[in-house]
Amino acid sequence: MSDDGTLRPFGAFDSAAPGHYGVSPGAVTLAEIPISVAWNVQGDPLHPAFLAEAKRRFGLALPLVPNTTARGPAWKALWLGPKSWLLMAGDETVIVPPAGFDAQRDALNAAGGALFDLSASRVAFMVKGLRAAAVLAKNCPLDFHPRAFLAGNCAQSLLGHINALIERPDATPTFVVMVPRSFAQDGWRQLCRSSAQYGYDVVVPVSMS
Amino acid sequence: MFDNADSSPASRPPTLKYSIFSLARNAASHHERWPLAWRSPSPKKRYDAVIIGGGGHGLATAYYLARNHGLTDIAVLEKGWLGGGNTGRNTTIVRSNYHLDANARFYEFSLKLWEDLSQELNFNVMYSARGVLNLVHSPADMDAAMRRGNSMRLNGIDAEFLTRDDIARRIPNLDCSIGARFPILGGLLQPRGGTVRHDAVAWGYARAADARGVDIIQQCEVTGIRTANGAVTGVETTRGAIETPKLGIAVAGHSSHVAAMAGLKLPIESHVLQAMVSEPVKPVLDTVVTSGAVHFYISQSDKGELVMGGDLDFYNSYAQRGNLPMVEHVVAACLALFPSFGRLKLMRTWGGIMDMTMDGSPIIGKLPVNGLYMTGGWCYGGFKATPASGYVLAHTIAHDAPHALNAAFTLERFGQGCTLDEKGAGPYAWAH
Amino acid sequence: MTQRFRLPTGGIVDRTRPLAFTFDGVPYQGYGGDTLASALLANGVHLVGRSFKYHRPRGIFSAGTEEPNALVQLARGAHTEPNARATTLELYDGMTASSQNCWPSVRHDIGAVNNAMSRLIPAGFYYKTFMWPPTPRWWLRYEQVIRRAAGMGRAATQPDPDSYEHQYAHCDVLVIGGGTTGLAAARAAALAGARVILCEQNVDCGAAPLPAGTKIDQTPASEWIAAVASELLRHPEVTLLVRTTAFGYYDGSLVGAIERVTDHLAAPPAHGPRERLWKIRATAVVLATGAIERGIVYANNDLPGTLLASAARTYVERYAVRPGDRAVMFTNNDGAYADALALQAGGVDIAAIVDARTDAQSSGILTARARDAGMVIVSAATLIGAHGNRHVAAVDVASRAGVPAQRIDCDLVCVSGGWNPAVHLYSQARGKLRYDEVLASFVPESSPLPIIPAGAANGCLGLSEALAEGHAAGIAAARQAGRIAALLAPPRADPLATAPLQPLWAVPAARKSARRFVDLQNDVTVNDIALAAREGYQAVEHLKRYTTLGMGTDQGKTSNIIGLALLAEQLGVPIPRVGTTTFRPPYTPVTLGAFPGHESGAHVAPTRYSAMHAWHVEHGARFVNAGLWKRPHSYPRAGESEDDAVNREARSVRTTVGVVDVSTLGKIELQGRDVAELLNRLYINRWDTLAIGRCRYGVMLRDDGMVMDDGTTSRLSDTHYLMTTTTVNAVKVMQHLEYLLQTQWPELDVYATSVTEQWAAMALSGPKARDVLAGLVDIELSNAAFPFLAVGTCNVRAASDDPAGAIPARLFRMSYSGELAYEIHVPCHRGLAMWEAVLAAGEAFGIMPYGTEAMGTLRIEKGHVVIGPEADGRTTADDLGMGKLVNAGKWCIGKPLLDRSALTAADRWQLVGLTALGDAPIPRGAKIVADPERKAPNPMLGHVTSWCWSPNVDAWIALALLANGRARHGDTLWAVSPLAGAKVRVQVGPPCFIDPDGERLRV
Amino acid sequence: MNLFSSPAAHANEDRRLMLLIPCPYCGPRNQIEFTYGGDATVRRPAMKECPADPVSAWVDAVYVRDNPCGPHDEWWLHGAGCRSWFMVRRDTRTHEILASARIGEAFAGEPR
Repeated sequence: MSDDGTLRPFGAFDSAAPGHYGVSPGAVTLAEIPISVAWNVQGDPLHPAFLAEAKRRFGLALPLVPNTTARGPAWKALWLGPKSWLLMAGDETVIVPPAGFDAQRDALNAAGGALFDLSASRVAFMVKGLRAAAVLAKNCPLDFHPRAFLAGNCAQSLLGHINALIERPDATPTFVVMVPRSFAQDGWRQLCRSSAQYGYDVVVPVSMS
Repeated sequence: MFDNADSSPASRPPTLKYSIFSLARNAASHHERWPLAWRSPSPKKRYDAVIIGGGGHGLATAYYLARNHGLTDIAVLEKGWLGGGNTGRNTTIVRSNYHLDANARFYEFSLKLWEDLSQELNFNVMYSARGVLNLVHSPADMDAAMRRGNSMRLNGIDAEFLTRDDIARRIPNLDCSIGARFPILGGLLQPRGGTVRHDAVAWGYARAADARGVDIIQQCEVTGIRTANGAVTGVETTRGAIETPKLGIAVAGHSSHVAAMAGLKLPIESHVLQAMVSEPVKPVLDTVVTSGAVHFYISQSDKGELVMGGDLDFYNSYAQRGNLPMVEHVVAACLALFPSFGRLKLMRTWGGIMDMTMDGSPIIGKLPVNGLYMTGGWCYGGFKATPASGYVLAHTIAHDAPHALNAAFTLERFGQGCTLDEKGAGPYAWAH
Repeated sequence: MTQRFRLPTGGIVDRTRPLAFTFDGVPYQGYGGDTLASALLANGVHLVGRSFKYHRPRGIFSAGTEEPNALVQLARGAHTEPNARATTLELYDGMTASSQNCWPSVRHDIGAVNNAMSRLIPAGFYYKTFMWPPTPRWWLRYEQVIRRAAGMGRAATQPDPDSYEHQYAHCDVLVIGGGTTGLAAARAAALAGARVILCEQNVDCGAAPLPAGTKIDQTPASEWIAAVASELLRHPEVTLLVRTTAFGYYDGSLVGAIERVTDHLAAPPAHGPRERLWKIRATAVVLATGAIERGIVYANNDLPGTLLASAARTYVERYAVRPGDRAVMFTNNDGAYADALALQAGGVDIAAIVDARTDAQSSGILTARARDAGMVIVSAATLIGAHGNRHVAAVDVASRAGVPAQRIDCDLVCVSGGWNPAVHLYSQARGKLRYDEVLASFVPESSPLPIIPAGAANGCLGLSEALAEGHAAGIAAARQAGRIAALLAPPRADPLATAPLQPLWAVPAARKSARRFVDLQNDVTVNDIALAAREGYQAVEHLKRYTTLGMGTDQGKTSNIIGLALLAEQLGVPIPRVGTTTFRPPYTPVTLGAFPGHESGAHVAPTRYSAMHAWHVEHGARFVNAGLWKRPHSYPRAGESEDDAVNREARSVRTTVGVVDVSTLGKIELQGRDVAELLNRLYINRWDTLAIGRCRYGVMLRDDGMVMDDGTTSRLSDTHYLMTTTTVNAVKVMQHLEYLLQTQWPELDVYATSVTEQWAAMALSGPKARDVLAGLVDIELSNAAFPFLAVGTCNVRAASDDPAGAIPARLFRMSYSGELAYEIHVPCHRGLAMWEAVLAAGEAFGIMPYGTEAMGTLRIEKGHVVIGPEADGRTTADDLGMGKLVNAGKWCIGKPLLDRSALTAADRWQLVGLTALGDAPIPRGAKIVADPERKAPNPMLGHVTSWCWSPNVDAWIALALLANGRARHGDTLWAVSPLAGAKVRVQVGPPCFIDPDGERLRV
Repeated sequence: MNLFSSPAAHANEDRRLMLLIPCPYCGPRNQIEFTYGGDATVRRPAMKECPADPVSAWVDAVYVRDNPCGPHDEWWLHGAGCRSWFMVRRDTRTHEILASARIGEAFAGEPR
């Protein structure tokens, strides 16, 4: 039920304030990334009707290769599971009134699929810089080697004890880490602690689009 | 509750009584005159009863068959070496702080046997009644602990409730601050709970059983169970076939495996449970401390090592090896409770195979084949049960009927719906 | 104090960087590059501690991780570390260390009386005594004494101030060990294009000594090592880790390694961890861990001044320290000759080389070199005993023929009994070991896993052969990962002709009372092993456990094999028949703090916060853990007790209105054509009759028929439902659903997702709830328009200054408190706005927030069960008085097993209400009995599950499970708590104390 | 048609890697991402079917286990990943994972 594109603060606390932390100079940049719309589309890719409906609705073909993403003019789709995707408004100006959601949901239900609004469910953090991969690898078992985690890939795993959805938007050493909102403070704490030895800068929320 | 056999005069002591005097005498002869603690006979063709499993439970069963029921034509068959299974792999804790009547009474009987066992066996098993403390971390924990403690007291078992201040005084290096992630609100103490030297239990029972004429046969693996028209007739082993009308299975960890030789399926899964010790340090912990909230238990051995354990590795396993994540979990729990242990070092880790039943309570008694009996399904709780388990299984074998204390631990309870689910965790082996 | 034994030149020590340190309070000086052990030896200090059992003086024995003796207490206060190995501790300026296990001092130790009594306390003596007087109390007393005597160092008493971290790493090839073999392997693998990690436990690669003048690829070995190391350091796909010990090989080819990041620094940098735990996932592992030298056992072989031969030489060559002035070498192999030459070059006078082999047997090049260097070689002889008080002063040497012993004065004995390949990780990787007669040691045979042993770790002691093995292993490992090596010649070194070793484990003692130590740390002697065998402790594990052989912090690295050999001798069987003990992780002890890493202390588990958490904090809430969540327990006002606050909050809900944060409830959305069918199968009650815009309470069972969870489910559209679960079961229920949908009922058209994180939720309850809400929402709330159990969406007016404007909400008319109540769900990021809007609108009606405790009081008054206290995993729906809900017309999970005899018995414990007769509170965790005075065992009829003071009933009330309880309404029984010494008479009644007909929630 | 890569691929490439669990969708992942689901050979009586003795049929399904010492077919949930339940064949003596398979598919090398 995304009614607005404003930033959803995950509960500000000291080290989330913009500034430099840890040893100098900063080799890592951390920031929160506002999520405006995040919808969970589910359906069986073996049913063409569902795929077609999704394409009509969101202007992109849902990625069928595990742990990959796809971009359309307005939306980006992240593979979450064999029958599940996360659709995010790649552009914050997209305003989708509640009624809009219901209509989309009904249409997808009619096509044998499902649509759930998870816009407020996750908080996203950007981890950028030469040490970004090392920072994530301290508490996440995924392989962040550029040959293993390609630009445009996404993966769900753990950051310490908490679930994390990690995306690598482009070829630069930048990762987007999405954690459940109620765990956001713990996720942020881990990123800060892991970055401290390299030094890190917290910058005001930025958009990844 | 005791067999009437107990009222008979003290039984024949083992050859060469152990004492400070015999120790002194032998010192003079450079300890070159000590006899074997037990013989290593070759198996006979037939025994009145055969026990599979030379761990604490099997050896205790043989001992009590001889001591309480006058059966001495008995063999204990061990595929490896005595006490090589969970007897030598556990965290040595003994306690009877149970909530359900059947469990509470059984484990309390066991604790009573522990109290006299060193003298009974003339082998110091080092029963150390240093107290077992269950920490309480939340109001809900508090209710459950009080409920359990009250059940214990009404069942005649010692239990005390300690406040946070009592605990802070008693165990200074425990983090009793209110700011802790799982703050300690109090604890349920069983003063008579404690630890026992695990290897000594196997050795002590072996020596005492041997002294009463029991044949203890190591390196003898059972490969088959012989039955004829619904009754046991004997076993096949790597050292030949052995006839017997009564066969006891005491192989916790491998119960399913052995029961399958008699065509039986059990409500049991085998899982690996890890234990670990730190380097030895001077005394820092005088009580056994356990915490349900973080699934952790710890005590300090007489040698000075901190002995720790936690949860299962959560997948069926017969491999006596654990994995790193559970070690991390156990140590994390340890340091959350004892922040000052952070600079100590982990010295050794190992795994044991648990018989996990579907309700967390053991199976002791007759199996649906005449002359076949088992003690198993011990989940985490087998070591502390050793004396009582042997005692009641011996009774069950001798009388072909259960003792009052194991009447509830039947195989049939699952079908009848009278499971003994102490934790209420449900029919999931790894949940108990 | 000057460094009397420091050599003027050579070694890796930096003489321009003097470091001050103290040992046992005495100030000393060492150099950069020293270990504590080398610095102590440089100052002539050998005596560093007392042995575990007999408190015998012990000195530095080795130069590495195998050290059994030189364990010290490091630093002070919160930073103190017991059992630190002096032989691997890098010296830093200001280091303070002290000896352990002695009092008052290491030179004069009271505990040494044990040594005098040693005849009385052989292996396992404690199993044979301390049994009188025959009561457990007495053993406790003996134990106190034993415990104080045992143990080694002392633990800190304050929390560890340092931090630790983890690092996951992935590679094609992991090379463990940075000696010449490991370097060759890493280089070969890297050149094949593999991602390589090399971990070396020392501060630099190639630390192990090589014969003087050794060349690799025509360049001096040291230069070759440096060149390859820096080549690897520069390689983008190679990670070279020093000060990093691989300690365990775990399932999934996961290797655990510990990196010591700051321990060698006097002033560690801020923000850095003390240690880093590496979790390395490698496609293939090359095991180049080298070999560990072992000694030979003889009388008084534990005197300070006794070192492993290779260690003595390491101190000379690597640290430029003379471990003594006059040395006797005792060997059964060629290695000691190279060591002797090195010692001599370092200015140590070699009094004699005692070789157990005959001249014919010791015909290697090194022997010749020693002879050329003018050394006295006594062959076919053994060292039968050492003499000295706290330090070796002389040794007796006898040729085997039994001619009278010859006494040789010396202050240093260097022993070499052969080499044990470091196969620990190989064995952990399920690798089989084979006894090698030539090496007289266990060597790798085969492993089902991708682990390739090379060099000394593989029993290959010659440099040229080891280099070739390492090179080949590197290529083979890279190939495992699909990397094909270009043709590349292996590094070459000139082979060295050596003569084979002559196995010798222990030299027979002249006197029976002679003390010959196998395990130096645990004081296990040859006689102890004989005793164990004599008494029947003949399995290797029995031997270990009975004598404690190899159970020390060194894990028997230098002693195990000797113990095995002596046991085999006793039993008269070949060594392989005795077998070896299992090697368990860790290879060397690992700091506990490293295992939790960032998840230590308060972060041992993550904490979940609701969107309104900040508000709760500001308004003085007391919190309680609910699963991982922090929930407000109550909101005590200034000077108000928690109990008073709870009563106030509970009363306000019944009289006016209150609001509670219920965001933690599990929420699962379901969509699809078959949702109703799914719900029918999950819940005991019926769902195909639920209309759009309505909700319903449901109970789900486990497979065994016991109550698993409860909650409400709402129908939001034709195909869209919202299910709620209890806070603690949210994850469990979601998994349960996914399991059933994916594995059992794939035919159902249902999609599910957890939306717990999406919605902030609050319950507004009390007679004034409608009035409060009416002013906030844009829909009609009359009973007609929005009756009990109605569900709808609406917009809530937010604070006028809220830029985001109106708050879209889901509105539910359901009640847990038993009052007129609404549940409001809004997107999580608007939760706080919603909460504040409701409180603002409620102000006029005296609204107040209430916590979980008041919520508990309210639900107890209504007899609503909770998963945990009432539904404790042993109760059926019927036990809880919800038998009627079980729909006869349909199947559901758990229903079939409800027909088991014991679940329908008359004496089931059933839910009842209890009211205390009198003012005494019902005690916590009370049990219910008929006669509180009856002696134990006192039969229990049931127990109290939840209880409270009810400000609305004005009495202590409780819910309880009572045997045949429904038939006992009206009875009076006792609620007793022996723990609290309390007993209260209670009257049994139905489990509902307020508004049994539920009129209030329909007003 | 199968839109995804074959599970057989995972089974082979991770033969040796034991508790590096091969999710049939995400490929080999660390054990900590997964949740164990127990014996996958247990057959729960179909909902509609009413066996002669439903109680004993369910008692067998809920309580009784083969508990083999050797290859064991079991359920795992990639809970921290794609939330798929799938089957793994694992040797309980060594923890070695022999194969993994999606629901409705046979283990690698076996006929459907």
